Amino acid sequence: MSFFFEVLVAGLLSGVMYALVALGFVLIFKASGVFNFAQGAMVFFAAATFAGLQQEHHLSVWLALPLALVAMVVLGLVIERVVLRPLVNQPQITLFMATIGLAFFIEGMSQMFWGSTPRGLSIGIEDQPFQWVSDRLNINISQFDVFAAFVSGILVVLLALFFQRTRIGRALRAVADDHQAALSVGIPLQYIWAIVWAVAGFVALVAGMLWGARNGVGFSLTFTALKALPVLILGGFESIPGAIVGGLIIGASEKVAEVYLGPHVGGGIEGWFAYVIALAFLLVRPEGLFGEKHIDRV
Amino acid sequence: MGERRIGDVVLALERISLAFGGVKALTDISFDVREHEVRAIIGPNGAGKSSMLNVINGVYRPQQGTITYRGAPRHGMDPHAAAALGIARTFQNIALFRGMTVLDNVMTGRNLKIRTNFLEHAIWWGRARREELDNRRKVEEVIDFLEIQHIRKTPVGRLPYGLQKRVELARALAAEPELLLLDEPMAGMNVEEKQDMCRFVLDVNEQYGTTIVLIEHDMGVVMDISDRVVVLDYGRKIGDGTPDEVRGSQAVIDAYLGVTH
Amino acid sequence: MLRRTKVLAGLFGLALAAATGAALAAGEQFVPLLSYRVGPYAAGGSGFFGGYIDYMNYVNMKEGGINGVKLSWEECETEYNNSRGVECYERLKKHGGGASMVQPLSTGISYSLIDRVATDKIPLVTIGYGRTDAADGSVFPWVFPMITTYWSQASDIIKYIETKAGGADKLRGKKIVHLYHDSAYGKEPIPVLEAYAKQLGFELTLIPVAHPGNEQGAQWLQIRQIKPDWVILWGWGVMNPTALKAAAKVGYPRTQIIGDWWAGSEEDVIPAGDAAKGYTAAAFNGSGANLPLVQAIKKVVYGAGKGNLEDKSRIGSVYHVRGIVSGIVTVEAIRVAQEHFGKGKVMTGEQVRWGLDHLNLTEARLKQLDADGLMPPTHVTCEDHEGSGLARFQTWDGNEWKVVSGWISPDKQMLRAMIVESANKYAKEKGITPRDCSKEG
Amino acid sequence: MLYREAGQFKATYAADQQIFPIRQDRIVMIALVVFMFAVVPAVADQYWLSAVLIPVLIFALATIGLNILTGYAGQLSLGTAAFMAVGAFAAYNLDLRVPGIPLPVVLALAGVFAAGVGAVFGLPSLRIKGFYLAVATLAAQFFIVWALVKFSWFSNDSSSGVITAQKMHLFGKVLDTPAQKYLITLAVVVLLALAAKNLMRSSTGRAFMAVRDMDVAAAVIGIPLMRTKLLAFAISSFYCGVAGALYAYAYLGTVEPEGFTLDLSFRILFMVIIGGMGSILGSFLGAAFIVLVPIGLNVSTQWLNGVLQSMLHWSLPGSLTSNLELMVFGGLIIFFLAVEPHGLARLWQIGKEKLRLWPFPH
Repeated sequence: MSFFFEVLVAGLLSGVMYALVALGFVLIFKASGVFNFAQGAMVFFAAATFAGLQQEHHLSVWLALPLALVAMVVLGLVIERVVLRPLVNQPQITLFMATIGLAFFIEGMSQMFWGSTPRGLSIGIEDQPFQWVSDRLNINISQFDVFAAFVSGILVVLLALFFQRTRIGRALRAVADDHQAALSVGIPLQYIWAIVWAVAGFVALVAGMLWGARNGVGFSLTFTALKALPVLILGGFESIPGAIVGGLIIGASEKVAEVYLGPHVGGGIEGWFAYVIALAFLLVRPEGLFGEKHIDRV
Repeated sequence: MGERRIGDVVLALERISLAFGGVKALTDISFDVREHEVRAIIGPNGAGKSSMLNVINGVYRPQQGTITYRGAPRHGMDPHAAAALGIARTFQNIALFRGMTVLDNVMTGRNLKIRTNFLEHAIWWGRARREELDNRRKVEEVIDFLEIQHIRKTPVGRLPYGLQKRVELARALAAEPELLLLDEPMAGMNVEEKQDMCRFVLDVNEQYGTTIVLIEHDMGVVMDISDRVVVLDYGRKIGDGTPDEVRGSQAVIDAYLGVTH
Repeated sequence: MLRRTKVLAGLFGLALAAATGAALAAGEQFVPLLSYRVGPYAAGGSGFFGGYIDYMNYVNMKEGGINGVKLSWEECETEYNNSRGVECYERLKKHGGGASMVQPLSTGISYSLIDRVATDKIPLVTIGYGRTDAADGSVFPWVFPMITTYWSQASDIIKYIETKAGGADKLRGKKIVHLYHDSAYGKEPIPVLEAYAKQLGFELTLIPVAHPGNEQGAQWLQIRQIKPDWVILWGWGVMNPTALKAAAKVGYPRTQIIGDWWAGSEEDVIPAGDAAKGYTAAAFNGSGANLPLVQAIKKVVYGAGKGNLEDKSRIGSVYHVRGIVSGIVTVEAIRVAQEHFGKGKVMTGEQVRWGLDHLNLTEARLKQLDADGLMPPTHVTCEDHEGSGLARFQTWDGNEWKVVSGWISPDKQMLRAMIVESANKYAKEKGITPRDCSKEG
Repeated sequence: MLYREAGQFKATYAADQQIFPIRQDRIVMIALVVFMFAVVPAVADQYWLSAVLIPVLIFALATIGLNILTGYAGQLSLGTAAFMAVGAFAAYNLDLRVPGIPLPVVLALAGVFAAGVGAVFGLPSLRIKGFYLAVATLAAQFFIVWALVKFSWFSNDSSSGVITAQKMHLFGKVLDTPAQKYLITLAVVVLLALAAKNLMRSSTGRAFMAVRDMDVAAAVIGIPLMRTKLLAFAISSFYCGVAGALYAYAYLGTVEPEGFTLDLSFRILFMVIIGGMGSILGSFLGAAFIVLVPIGLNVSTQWLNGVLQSMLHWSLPGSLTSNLELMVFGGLIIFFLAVEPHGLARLWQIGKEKLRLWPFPH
């Protein structure tokens, strides 16, 4: 029983890591209806910049972090200006494909600036179990995972406050609801989009640092996007709480399935199992966990 | 003008109720439609007129009530079955296929008449080709009838509103329906366009004997062309009868003048 | 509908002609490089092809080529993608008077080239990867899975574990987990490991990790449950550091994890930080900037500003040396061919194949090349295109790889039987009549 | 003045319903097909045949497949590569396990298998739309590749899981030269492209487009949504399956399940978008663009390096050029989508309109 519990907890905690990446997708989709496949590449670029500044240019954390943040914000602004604005009013699929092109661009840029060799990244928290928990309960809970969960929690609260309390946040919600209406009451759409892309850059940096500290900083960080996609279907493309809850569900069920179901079918099912859960869920609720139901009016 | 004889009841709705979540759209509505007649549904905005049409051809499924079409009672329909039974319709907000030309849009109306399968279509020879050309001939008749020959190859998205409405009617007619549901066919048109549309509706009714159920706001039009009128208000039926009867009904006058209940 | 294609094709054709024209002078020995320097595997690709180019430069600069014949090469970016790899191969195979041999450093691409190289008469060399049963040179005359194959490696790993356990008989009743990348690559050693499990009586558990392997919580929890004595880590890319990190997370000792040689480079351990300390991996090549040949290359090539690695700290890294090994094999095969067909001449692909078929890199020869300890002695014959099978083991101490064993030889008898069986099955499927090696000169 | 349809009156509906109603188009098309069949194999060298034309044709076929689903029927899918894998592995097993089965039957059945699998994975489309559906098709992408790796029966218990395509036989003749492989590929692709064109101008195609443009209205005029969507998935997967089989047999020779990655699915989606959604012609243009542009970039950087080398005795480092190529490719895609979101097929249309007016500006 305690093993099951351990699997469950590990699953929930890795789910948090998925949710972190999913958050970036949600932000952009909510504000501009763009399914930004380049989010994974942004996570890679963010982490590579942070680690590169530290290791290549020997900057301290307190200098590297703000610089990386500035880089991400600038990147976000540039994307909005150069990629999104010329494509405004195009069908969603065109925008989606543009973001894949963008992903290629960022990947190439990242490896050009920071090289292709993966780096280690330490943020001062060891990825090791809490000793006293494992001694007493024989359950391993990683300090790092708990820290990551804590950071994600803070991030969600911050984003929620940002959306609920600030003027920009309210404008953003209005934009999310209806672009035309928002425009007509004088909300500057492009200004809002620029802010959202900058915030998404910030979220990518947080995700990149945590994932980078966990697995190393390298091209593989772009694959985190694939972990985030089932979370998105489950939670709904437009819901921040959905991303978190979806992440927890996907993380936990994926781990439980791999441990208990995997051995019976040959294992390695994690790659697709999350998608199948999400799919099964969608068949019951096509708009996702927290997504809004759209009624076709004729 | 040909002679049209109003026949027996083809469609009967009994005690239909429909709700979305907690919101009641239709409450306990019954009425019938006779063969070859022009039946109008009128009422203020939000009265539930479009919902009524959606119930008839199965886009919405009522929580209560039965629909009897040609003697066969059923609880709700599904849109495809309704189409197969010869019910065609147009929509309040034009529901054309915007990526296609006028011709292709109207050709989709013939879909139910297709007997060849996709493999034959891929080869485009023999039966499939003959059938396609036969359908094209039928469609051209409808196009001639509605006087839209000149825009045949134009993508519908580029057409003005009035013409789009006409194309939608053409698509419905291409199916050679027995019952035609028209949801505000003249909304947003100028007087001239309205006159044209009235003429088309009456011609359809007379030439093909098609039974027509029509939602319309313009009372003048309704009184001129319909045989009988149902009046809805807040999802309830408040009147039913010939145009003259309805015009005289106090309930109807109140509803239109906004008297509180 | 293809008119535009033709216009484009014409334009590219022009560009291609220009590129060819600007290429190489005659009388050089051409080596096409199907390299990859972008994408997930860029780290390995840039190190490997860097080493390959560095060695060829070294031979050109130090000796003026092979008996006076300079080496020339051209790179083509494959992105580790089969389709791109085939295009690169087809584009480069006739450049510079014809390709000497091709080494794509990608199992997928090498598979796609097996038929093509046979038609084009260009040898395909795959060191430490590629099709294992191609070691049977009678069925695969043009393919050289040289030095060591996946099956040899599996055997070597078990042999190493035997020595650590204190003898083959000590493995009875022990538990070994094969944690592998869930792909053709990771599945390849399973038959060998299963044969050993039966023979030696240990309990083998197979645990696959879905690509890319950046999440292994479930697998390591299973391992924690099983409490194996050893874990064989058959990983690729990000899967390796993630495994080491995850092992640390569940408290599994890294000293009991044995990686294969694609899990044994700096790129596999550095991202894992301290979690990688004590981890041991197989290797078919040495590493370290202090190796004599690496020193020589550093002086001659990098001293002249012609080094290929942009990041100088990677000189002498595992991938870089692996590239140097590929360079040695290329150069020595051409040298052997020249001795047979005429010194100072440019060799054709067919002649280079003869050279490969008769390549014998003895201990002494390696010493002459300053390459002792850099790769195991290798003797290729017509039947045996592997030529060695040796591997040794190295432990990561947090800064560099420390060699912890001598060259270990696989169970050649067992493997040979499996190779011949598999190759014969292939020959039957494809309708190939194996060549008679006793008649080859 | 050459490109005018003035004076070409259509007296019958049959004439009006032709694939190419304008005479000049017909002539050019027929000439092009004859050229591709008769002249190209004679003049093109092995590189052009086996490294450029064959893959362009095969990718064009897969693109037609995805275009039928996405461009015509409006269902977004990211599982194209997996359906190609089904085709490739089905062909291999048919050839292996059914002795003496003729090549055309192998190809057709490979397509049919893929169609079956595609229809199963198309089931969610009955309830799910848009990006939710796209992400759901990733389940197909990952599951199929996993299953092909996991169950070694599919690869005839090969220890590596890689399959080697058998030799192609047609009427007792072995097809193994690049020209022969090119011709068989061309024949299959031309035939299937024609069939796709026919399908899309018939009621099947109109039903697809109706479902794409407005599914409620389509249902109301009697188009069965479920049947139509599943048919779209099946036909689309059929094309992808045949393309996959050709990919293994006429192009690569050996394939591994991991060769059919998400990346390949994306690339084919690029071909659809760049070529033009809902256009068969665009499928060819898109495939050519996505295959040729990286080659062109690679060739031009090599050329640039050659020039730099001979003039300055210095060249760009390998990683720089590789990364630059990738960046330029990504940038080109964005640029292209911004400039002509309707794809190459639309550019072609515009070109024709211009040509029709030529030499007058309006």
